[in-house]
Amino acid sequence: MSNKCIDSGNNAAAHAARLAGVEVVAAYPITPQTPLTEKLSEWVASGEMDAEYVAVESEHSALGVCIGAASAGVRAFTATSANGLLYMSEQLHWAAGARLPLVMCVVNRGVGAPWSVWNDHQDAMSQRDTGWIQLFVKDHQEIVDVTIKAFRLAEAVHIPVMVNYDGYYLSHTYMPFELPDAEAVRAFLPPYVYKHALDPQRPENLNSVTLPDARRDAGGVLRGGYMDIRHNLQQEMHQALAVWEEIDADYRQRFGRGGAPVLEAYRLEDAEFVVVAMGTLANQFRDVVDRLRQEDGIRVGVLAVQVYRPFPARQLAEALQAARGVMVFEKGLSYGHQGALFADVKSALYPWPARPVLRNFIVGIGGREIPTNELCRNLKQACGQDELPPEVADTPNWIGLQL
Amino acid sequence: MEDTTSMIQIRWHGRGGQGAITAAKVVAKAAFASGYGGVVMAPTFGTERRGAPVSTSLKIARETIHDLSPIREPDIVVVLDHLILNEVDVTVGLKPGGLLVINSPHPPSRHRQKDFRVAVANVARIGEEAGLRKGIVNSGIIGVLGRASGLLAIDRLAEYIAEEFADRRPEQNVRAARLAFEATEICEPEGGAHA
Amino acid sequence: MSDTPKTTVLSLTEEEFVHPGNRACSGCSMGLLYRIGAKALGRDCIFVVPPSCMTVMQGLYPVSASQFPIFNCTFASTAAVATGVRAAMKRLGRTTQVVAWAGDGGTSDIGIQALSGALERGEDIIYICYDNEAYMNTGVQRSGTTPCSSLTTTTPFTGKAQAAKDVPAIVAAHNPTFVATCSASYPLDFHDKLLRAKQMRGLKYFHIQTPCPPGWGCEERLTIKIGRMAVESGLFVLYEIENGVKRLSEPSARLLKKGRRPVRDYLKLQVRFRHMSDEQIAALQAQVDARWDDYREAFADD
Amino acid sequence: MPDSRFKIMTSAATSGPGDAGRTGSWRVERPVIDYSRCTPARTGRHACHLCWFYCPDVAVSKTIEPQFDLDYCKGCGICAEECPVGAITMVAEETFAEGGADE
Repeated sequence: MSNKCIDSGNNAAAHAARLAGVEVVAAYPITPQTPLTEKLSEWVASGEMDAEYVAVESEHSALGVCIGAASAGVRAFTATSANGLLYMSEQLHWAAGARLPLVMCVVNRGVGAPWSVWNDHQDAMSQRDTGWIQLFVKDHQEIVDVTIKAFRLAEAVHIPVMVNYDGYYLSHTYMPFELPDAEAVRAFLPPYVYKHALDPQRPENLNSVTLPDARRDAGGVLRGGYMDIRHNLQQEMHQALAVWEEIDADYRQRFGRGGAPVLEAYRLEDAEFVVVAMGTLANQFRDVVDRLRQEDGIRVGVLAVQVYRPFPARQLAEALQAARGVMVFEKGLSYGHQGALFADVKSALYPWPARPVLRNFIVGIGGREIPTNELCRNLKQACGQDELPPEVADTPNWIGLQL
Repeated sequence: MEDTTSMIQIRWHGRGGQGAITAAKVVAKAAFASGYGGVVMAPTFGTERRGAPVSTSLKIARETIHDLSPIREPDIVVVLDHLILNEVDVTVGLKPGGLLVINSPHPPSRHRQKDFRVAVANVARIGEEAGLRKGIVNSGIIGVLGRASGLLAIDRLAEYIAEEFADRRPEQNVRAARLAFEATEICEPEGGAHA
Repeated sequence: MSDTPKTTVLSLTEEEFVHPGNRACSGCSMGLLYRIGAKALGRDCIFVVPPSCMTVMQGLYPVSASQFPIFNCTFASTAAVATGVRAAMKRLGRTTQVVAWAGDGGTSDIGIQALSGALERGEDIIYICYDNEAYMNTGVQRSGTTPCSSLTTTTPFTGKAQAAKDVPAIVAAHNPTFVATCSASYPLDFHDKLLRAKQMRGLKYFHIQTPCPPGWGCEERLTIKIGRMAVESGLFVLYEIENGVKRLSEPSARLLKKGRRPVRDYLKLQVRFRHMSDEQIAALQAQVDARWDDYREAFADD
Repeated sequence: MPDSRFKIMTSAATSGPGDAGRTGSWRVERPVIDYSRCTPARTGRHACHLCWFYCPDVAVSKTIEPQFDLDYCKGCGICAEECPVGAITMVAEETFAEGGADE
């Protein structure tokens, strides 16, 4: 039995965590994440969810509790936003280095200072090198499906997974979505296992000081040093993409949804120009693309990046080989350089023969409204500018500045 | 029922704590149950404070809605408290011929608009008559919206009011909506009714 | 006070949980503390350890010098990670004891927020702070518990100007199940307090003075003696607080009746206090005397 | 459930002695025990065993004639200091022909 409902994105995420059989939840309030973990605490208190809810004193501790629980062999979950994510930063690296199969929802929000509670992607962008798998979703149905699949991915590859969704645009917005049946989710998601679970019967000393060089263990077997361990993380991050596709295929077979887990193309078949974007912005561009095709006859499509780390460079380059122009629209940047996604797209295309014209647009920083009309106007203009000087083409355009 | 291909955009104005979000949610659920596949209800993005004017947007369409940006050109504006009219320009962006729904103790003529249809009922008084605590207006205003827009059947709306208020006087809330539905008075634009 | 029979050196188990050949400094009293504490804790426990001398002592990958499962965590998150491990044990239906083992910097400075949170929630863990009175693992920098006048690499020449934080009092203000101060020089007192703590629910906090030969500038062979002098002089007081009632532990309680050793005896064996003037030492002695005057009133019935 | 295609390398250390090698090589002075003065050895009964008790390095046995594990004894001298009858003396390593423990 499945269940259709209309609810907020935060509640959709809460349902996903509950359906995934999370047993330990630890969280600290931060807008716009708060209603998600409030809902979980409510279910734990009412007995609808059989789990431990730990109301911690900081985000650093929230992930700390999850790290402890996951290391001891129990499925754990937390969620945060913006400065909360940054306060966890050290723990993010730790969880990835310890190869803990954690899942966390990040409800994306601009980072202070100045304070902003509104949406952009700077929080997640700034944590892209922590060794977490970073997924971006576009609507409530994806929040549910991707979060459930994320647990299976994290546990299969022993790499923590961050499910990103746009603050307010999704977190506080009510939309229809379908909840999968609890039994079916249980069949899809095997019981939690951490390979090195803390156990007095089989004592191991986890994350101890590791030397630059390989060294023999108590039994005489040569074990890798720090660099070897980190190299393995890098390799297996890349291998995780194929596993993610397998998991998505299995989910699709069971629940009938999915099919584009890494990159999602919209009207790309004959597209001369392609917009690359993440999160709800990619969905908004469907309307833009429809309009430009209908009103101006411009053959344009959208490529939504669903997996930001590991970066699907090869798949992206293949998808963009036929394009004449690629416009990357994003809600975050590497200050002093350009859009982080743009730089990634550019580097993904470099080794390939066909190199489309590339443009970068920065939108919606700190919740600045992104009118569809403005997107249409800028995209249309960009589609007619093949011959810009390189330094101009390579400079990000900020859309919607008011001063 | 109105044009089924385009999107209907409803902006709700109330005060923090007054229940505009809940009312919009009820209408969203009723619309979804009535076959609208695209329903997006988004409260004002930001830091809400009790008593301060807030707005909520509700988009309804036959197909999935991809544009989640706030409503700029609503078809319908719903005002839960007529005093907000003094503080906020609630009709900003309202399409010509659009509908303005107001909870007001005054006769509709007091709220007559040049370009918009105005639907009025004294929802606050009706709510008390229906057995609700003073100041509960969000169930009643749904009745006014239902009557004036013809968007959704009152029975369907009543069903979702009963569900939403299951643990908060469901019968009285449904009664308030039905009474307000009946009491709704409509004032056509000064410039005459648009198509 | 306690029904548990007192453990003696003869009755203490011979089973060891720490391997020889570990990286503790020669004469490290923390090594001794860990070794004897482990005997009280027994095999069914999990350690959570932030960066500290303990990290190094417990072994460098891939060798562990300990026979316990250990989670090495980030510096600030000891009590939070222990909370998570404990929550997991509860979910798994196991009674495994969760033991946080942190240094004074990891407890009194960077870790105090997480500790305070765990205390407020009443987490069912044992938290052990071994206090060697400075950041010894990074080379003797001042910490919140470094005593006044003590030389460290960040309080050179004249020593620390401020008094040490009273961490057990901060902990006690949270009203946890059990607070105990111990000394590495009285391992059986620690051992038996641990045995009792194991029977209690809630957070059990241990604050243990742990003499450190390189950090304190004392002879390795004197480590145990110096810790004993700290107690015998009344400078470091051994006590316990159970259900809000504070009692002096036996090594300190006996000082109520018999004379205390001058603090000078303790200070003069350590390079870190060598610069102290007679006036400073006299002032410290006066402070200790005043404290014990209070104790004589407070614990008159003990 | 971990995917068998993944190695999942972490720093997960297993238990064993001598993480720091044969730490006996750290020693400058070696404990030497005079069994004619040692209480358990002299009386043939378990008695003080403070040398075993206070050793931070698990390098003294709890036996009637206490034995030192010179492979690992770091030579701190706590045992000599704590012996209630002064049966243990710390003797400079260079006086031993064979030298200390080898590394």
